[in-house]
Amino acid sequence: MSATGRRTRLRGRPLLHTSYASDLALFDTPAKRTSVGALLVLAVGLPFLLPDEVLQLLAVCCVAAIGAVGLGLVTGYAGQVSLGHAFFLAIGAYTAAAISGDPDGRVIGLGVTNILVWLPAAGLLAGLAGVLVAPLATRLRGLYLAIVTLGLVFIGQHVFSEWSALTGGAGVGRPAATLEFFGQPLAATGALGTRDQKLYWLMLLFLLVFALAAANLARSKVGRAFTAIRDRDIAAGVIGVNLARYKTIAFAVSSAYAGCAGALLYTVTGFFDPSSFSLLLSVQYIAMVLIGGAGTISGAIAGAFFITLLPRLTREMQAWVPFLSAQPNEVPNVFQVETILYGVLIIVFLIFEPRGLFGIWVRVRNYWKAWPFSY
Amino acid sequence: MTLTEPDPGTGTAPDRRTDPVDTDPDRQGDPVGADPILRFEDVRLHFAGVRAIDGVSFTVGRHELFAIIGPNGSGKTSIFNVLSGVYRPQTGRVVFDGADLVGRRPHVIAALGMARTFQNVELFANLTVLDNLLLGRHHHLGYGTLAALGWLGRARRAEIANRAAVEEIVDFLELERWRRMPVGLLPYGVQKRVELGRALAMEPKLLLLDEPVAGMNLEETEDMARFILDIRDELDIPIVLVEHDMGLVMDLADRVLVVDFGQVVATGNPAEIPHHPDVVRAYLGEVRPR
Amino acid sequence: MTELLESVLRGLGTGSVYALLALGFVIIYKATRVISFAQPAFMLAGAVLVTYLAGPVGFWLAVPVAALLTAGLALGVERVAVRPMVGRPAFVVAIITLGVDVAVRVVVNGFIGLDVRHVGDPWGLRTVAIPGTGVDLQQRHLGALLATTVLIAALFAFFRFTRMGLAMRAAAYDQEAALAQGVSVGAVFALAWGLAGGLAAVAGTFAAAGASVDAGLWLIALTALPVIILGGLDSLPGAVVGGLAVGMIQELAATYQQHAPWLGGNVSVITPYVLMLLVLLVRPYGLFGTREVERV
Amino acid sequence: MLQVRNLEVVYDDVMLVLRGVSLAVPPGGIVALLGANGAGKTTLLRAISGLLDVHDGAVTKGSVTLDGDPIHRLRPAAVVRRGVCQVMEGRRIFAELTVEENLRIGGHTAHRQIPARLDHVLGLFPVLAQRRRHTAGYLSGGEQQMLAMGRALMAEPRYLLLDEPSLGLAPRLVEQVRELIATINSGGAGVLLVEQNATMALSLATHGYVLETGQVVLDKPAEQLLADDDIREFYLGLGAAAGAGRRSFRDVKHYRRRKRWLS
Amino acid sequence: RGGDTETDESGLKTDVGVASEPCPEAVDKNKGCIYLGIISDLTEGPFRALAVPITDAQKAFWKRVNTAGGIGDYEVDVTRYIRDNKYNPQTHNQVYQEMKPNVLALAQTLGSPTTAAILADMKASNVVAAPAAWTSAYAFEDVIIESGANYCLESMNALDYAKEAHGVKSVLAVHLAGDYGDDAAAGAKLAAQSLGLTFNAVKTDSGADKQAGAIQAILSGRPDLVVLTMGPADAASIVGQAAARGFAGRFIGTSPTWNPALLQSAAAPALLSRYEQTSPWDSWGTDTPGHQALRAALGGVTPNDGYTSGWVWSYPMKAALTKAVADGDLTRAGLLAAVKSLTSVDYEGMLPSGAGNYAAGPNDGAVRVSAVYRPDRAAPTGVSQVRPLSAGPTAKAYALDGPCYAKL
Ligand SMILES: Nc1ncnc2c1ncn2[C@@H]1O[C@H](COP(=O)(O)OP(=O)(O)OP(=O)(O)O)[C@@H](O)[C@H]1O
Ligand SMILES: Nc1ncnc2c1ncn2[C@@H]1O[C@H](COP(=O)(O)OP(=O)(O)OP(=O)(O)O)[C@@H](O)[C@H]1O
Ligand SMILES: CC(C)C[C@H](N)C(=O)O
Ligand SMILES: [Mg+2]
Ligand SMILES: [Mg+2]
Repeated sequence: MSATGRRTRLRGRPLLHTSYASDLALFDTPAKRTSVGALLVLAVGLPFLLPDEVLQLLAVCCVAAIGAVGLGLVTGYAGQVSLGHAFFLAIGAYTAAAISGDPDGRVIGLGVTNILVWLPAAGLLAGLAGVLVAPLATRLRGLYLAIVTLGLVFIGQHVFSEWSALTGGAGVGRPAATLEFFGQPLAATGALGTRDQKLYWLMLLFLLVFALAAANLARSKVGRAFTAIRDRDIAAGVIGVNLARYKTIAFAVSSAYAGCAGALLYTVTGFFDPSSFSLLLSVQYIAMVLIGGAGTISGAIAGAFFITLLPRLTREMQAWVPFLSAQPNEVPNVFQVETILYGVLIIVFLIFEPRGLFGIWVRVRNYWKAWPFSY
Repeated sequence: MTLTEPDPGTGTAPDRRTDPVDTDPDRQGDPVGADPILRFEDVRLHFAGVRAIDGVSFTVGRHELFAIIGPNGSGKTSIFNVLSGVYRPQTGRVVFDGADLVGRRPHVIAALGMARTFQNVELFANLTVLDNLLLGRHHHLGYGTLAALGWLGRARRAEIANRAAVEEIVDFLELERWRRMPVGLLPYGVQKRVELGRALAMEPKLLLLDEPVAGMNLEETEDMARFILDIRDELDIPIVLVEHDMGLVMDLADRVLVVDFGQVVATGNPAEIPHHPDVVRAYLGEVRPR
Repeated sequence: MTELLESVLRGLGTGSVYALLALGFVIIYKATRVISFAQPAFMLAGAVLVTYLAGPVGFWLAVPVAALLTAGLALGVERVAVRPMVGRPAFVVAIITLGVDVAVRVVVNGFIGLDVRHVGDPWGLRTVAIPGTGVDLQQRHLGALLATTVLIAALFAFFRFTRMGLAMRAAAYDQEAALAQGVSVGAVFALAWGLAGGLAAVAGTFAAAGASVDAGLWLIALTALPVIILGGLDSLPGAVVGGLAVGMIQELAATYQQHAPWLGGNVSVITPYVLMLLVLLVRPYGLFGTREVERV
Repeated sequence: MLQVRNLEVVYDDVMLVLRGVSLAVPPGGIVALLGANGAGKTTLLRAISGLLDVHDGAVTKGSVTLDGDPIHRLRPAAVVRRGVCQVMEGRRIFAELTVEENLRIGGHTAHRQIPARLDHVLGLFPVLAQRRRHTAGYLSGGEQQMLAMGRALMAEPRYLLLDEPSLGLAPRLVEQVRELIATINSGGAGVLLVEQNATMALSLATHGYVLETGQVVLDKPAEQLLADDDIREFYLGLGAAAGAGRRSFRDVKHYRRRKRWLS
Repeated sequence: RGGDTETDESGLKTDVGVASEPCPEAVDKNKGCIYLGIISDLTEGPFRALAVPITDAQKAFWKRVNTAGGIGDYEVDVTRYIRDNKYNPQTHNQVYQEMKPNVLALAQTLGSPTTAAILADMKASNVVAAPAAWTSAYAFEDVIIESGANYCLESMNALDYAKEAHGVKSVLAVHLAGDYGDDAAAGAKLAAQSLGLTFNAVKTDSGADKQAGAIQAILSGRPDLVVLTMGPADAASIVGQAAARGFAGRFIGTSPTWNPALLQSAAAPALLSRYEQTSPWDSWGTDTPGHQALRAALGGVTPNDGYTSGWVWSYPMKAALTKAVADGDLTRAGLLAAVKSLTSVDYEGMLPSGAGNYAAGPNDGAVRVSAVYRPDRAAPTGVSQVRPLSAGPTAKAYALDGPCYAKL
């Protein structure tokens, strides 16, 4: 964020901006800055409050959020509905795993374990794949594009499960990339903390970097061009937005995000198999973007946390629904309810708050702004 | 009044004020001049079975306010669509400031300096007035995607400079009150004005206005008339105006082109056009201009 | 030659299942501009209902009853989960239908229980020989083809000769404008979902005939997605042609894939998607789809 | 008699847009409703035709009655069946359907009479007859407006609600629309005409209302409105003095007299 | 962060997953509780028809153990931490992480790819697990206490049997991908080599719409024997279709390929006439003390060999826990040490004596016997025995020197 211009801000007049720079700042009011700051402190401090197992899950949330932010750029901002996110996640995951993999293992590995090599490579390769897909987006609209990108997932799954030299094959899988930085493991239990604590901090850091970059993009001319294409593409062209170019940029950036997310995602569990990159995964990412509130970065992040934590929550709910059987052979049992809840919560959410988690936030905020004069 | 700030994004924004305004040829005498901004030459545009434009030719001078009128479906909007690259005509030439436009894509034409408004408001309804105007300046921002991701010096400076440029337009069109409102929530008349602002933000060499006062009440129409005159007189941007409000056309235009069934019916100055028998028959009917 | 003919006929058999499913997708799309990802669940539900009903009432009665019940289920789902979303972005509604799919399938899976179930069809794996050709045709494929033909004829007549067809399309393009013309958009939606549910049930039955009903049956319904894109999202003839074409090409791919082992086993699973991509490169609105009108 | 009594409409549970509007359209009469953009004219029409739901709007007070029966709680289809038909602002034709299909939809509630009415409407609009099998979305703006009106006529309404029918029409067509409204009206249908083009509207109407920010501020027979100073200045663009001619847009001042009814 | 070693009154060392409070469903409220986790395929995955009875049987098994006095001063709970993996490695890992702080070991980890996703962590944290899978790689993992002949050895036995009984000369292995299918196919390949049969393999995927390629391969290759390694529905569709289209050879399915419901399918005639099934242990109706106890503990259920399997897989865990308590160390490390020192497990006759020798190393400890069954409508689980548990010459001679699947 900009430092210049902020000093010129007059105290006590939060909405008065005396320079365009401060007006353009990401967090342009003291209230926003305070709350974001507080949230950050809390996020960084969590490892001292939560058990490792939860931290691991939160690390997954952070990575998923990177992927969701990426999808949010192409789908939420640029309006190009993509069901192909799983495909790009896969490209990133396999690029990273192959580069950092053990050269003598069961599957392809180049043995370059430095994250500085495999993470950018994963982003780059996935981004390139996005560029290749982009021409489709310039020809197709709406649901046609959605189903065609879905086709990518199916074709990708076929290729990945056949190409066992790279992927280990369906039902086998391979180890994920190694979290190493110039030979130093980035997450290993040691004096400074457990593996999961470090993992969480690391992923949180990545999330912050990626989210910040996305927020920058969104407020730049690129982000505006995305929105223009989404809302009215003909008019966008007439005022000077190169449609083909910006759709390509949208897919490239989004896929690069997906690639990085894919590369990091499985380092948490250390293992993945080609069946992971299914329709379901794509759908989960779309759900993250929609539930969070399409067209906002923070919404995508919130959605990612929600969807990733949801199975965990529904499992916890087993305890609160006493009349249900925990016997898998009885109907209805908790395991069925867990899955049903997953579906139902998505439905309920979208029906009652179509603007997503972000919409809820806006409502709450507006309520307090208007208080005590609500309505 | 200056609309152009030195553009930090490109540094090479074409400056149309190199054209000295003082050497303006007498408007009544030769409105087109030796070097017209636009030549539309024998353009034909057919859709399966419909001849939207059927051999239309005209030229627009560098300081002209040129109006096109004609019955509904006579091809006025289609002419605009050809000009801005939305439609590609089957035959004919369109020369704009020395460049042939046929076959160029809309964003390329926009970068050449052609700006337009639309018959049905085509604003980005979810964006604020400021964002809509900033979008008009899209091709004046020269930084790339990577710079945008980092919001590094270049991108930041370019954005700040463009904000300043946009504020000029806000002032000019008296949009202060609505700057931060999503345009979808604004009254129709204001939306039309924002759309005009977006076109102005492009710093065009030629402005195309498609029915700028349709659906407006008298008051809003008067405001719009004022802005159109100011653009022409103060900013010295030539304008092509399509409008059904005869009062407005006759009061403002330097020359009027009348089309019907995609063909030219008549060209002339506002004083003579309303009395042209073909125009009366095809277009005006028995009503007198209001 | 026999091999070729036999695989084409098999392809038409599975293709007609796809066609029925695709018709359901297209009908819902035409009425609501939404792709209903709940179709797979309805297909499974229909097939499971048949497995329960075939015993007591016999296969021939079980199918129409199951189709009706599934149509009822679809109506209910529409009313509860989709109707409140009228006017919201199509994609959000699509995701809702995904949620419905997940939830309904879990319930239906509960009824499948642990064993595989059977629809009790009269054909099994028996074949009929086409006289003079040496070509064997499986009875179930013949049955599917006939049933599909009858249903499609009935549907087309319905859309052709009733004003409901037009009302459906109008409602799809502009719900408010349709309302203003006196079209009951709710009824249109309900009808579309009901029809689609019924078709899915029949499709499910034929997909399971000669095989079995298990939780994985729904995956077949996904093949209808490339089919509808291929045919054109809003084209009923497109759904039929696309379905048959995809069925045939899939079966041909399976028959001749051994000549291209490098493509991996089961290329037939992805041929619909490859075919879809190829067709779309040439025709962005599928074979028969309507071009979206865009004017400024 | 189509009657609106003390109507209040709220959007999104919060935005009060109509604040007690009353108005009456006698059978066979033409009533003009004037008012600035955003005054609530369209909202009023929606309240009558039952389309508020679609916009998250609701009638919170007052009533709309047709020959004494309340209709503001009915579904749009029921309202149409009772003979009240709205031509929406912005044409809203079905772009992907053909001209004829658009017209057929208009006859949805009375499908047996469709063939006869189709002939009737195509007779009224020869342009549409020519373009019968064309895709409606590619018609020009004026052609689409005719289609929208023709579509409403397919239901043979007793009351026709027209929302800015002259919007974007060429002068000759405005004149045609004017005549058309007169023809429709002479066929017995009552017309509620929402217009920005006050000249046209008042030349047709027997009675006029002026709506400002959700309230009726003027309510007079048409001749009296034509003579009203404010109407002359703000709606007709004429000099305040009776008989004064039209002022030129070149001469518009940058300051304005305040409207009397707002002060 | 959990896992601190404690010592109870009797001097037993414990760390994770062992509580001095009684189990939630304790038989004897005075005893402590050992928590074991179960991760299984309970709702959506391809093996749920097997997984649910497996899980049920395990619950019954441990209930019987508790009723019989538990393990030392403890009872065993396997009901509190049951989680669904949906046969998805990521989910498997997640629920594993979730239950890990609360359980001593895993009474069940179902599936090969899923278990592979947690194996590294299990090894790092000394978490012992009974698998629900028969991959040959488990012989090489100390933390996994497998039972019965692995897929590889089982298909060797299948080929030995087929050559002897039917005189087959050519074999086609149709198998799912992965450590499960590949392992069986590799066994078939090794056996074919040593028996001098022609061999081919074709990979297939799970799903009714995904068998076309396999069927075509059978029809064009026309082998004497097809060895099937996949889920029951897939097997039925392959057998039925191939027969309907004129294939006349025989089929043998390896372990979890059978399901009694297949006898109602359209493929039933083909199955009855030319399908056989191998199995690492005897089916539900067999007369051994173990089988009797199984039937007694699960009175009233529809017989299914998923129950049998769940039951058999539990014995080694019981033996290991007993041993660890006897050694005075019920920590995770203690349990692992107990496993490593186990030389035999009492399977109550369900497996031959000597089975469960984890101390002996992969090759010497491997169980090599399989039984052969054929479909039979009269039998409780739809199959009746053709050949009792025995090891064929190939399996006997084979030196298990690494996971078989690597040799496909
Ligand atoms: N994309 C298109 N496809 C087919 N026909 C088209 C298309 N665009 C325009 N037309 C046809 O071309 C003719 C001219 O249309 P155009 O929109 O240019 O008229 P216009 O003069 O702007 O009318 P109006 O004053 O009503 O806006 C019309 O008949 C219209 O139907
Ligand atoms: N769906 C809606 N939700 C919220 N507010 C609305 C909605 N529709 C209209 N409004 C608001 O209600 C007010 C009246 O709108 P309405 O469309 O009825 O005005 P109008 O007189 O028809 O204007 P115009 O001349 O522009 O058509 C406006 O301020 C508008 O912003
Ligand atoms: C018992 C079965 C569910 C195990 C499965 N076949 C696997 O190895 O993955
Ligand atoms: Mg036009
Ligand atoms: Mg209005």
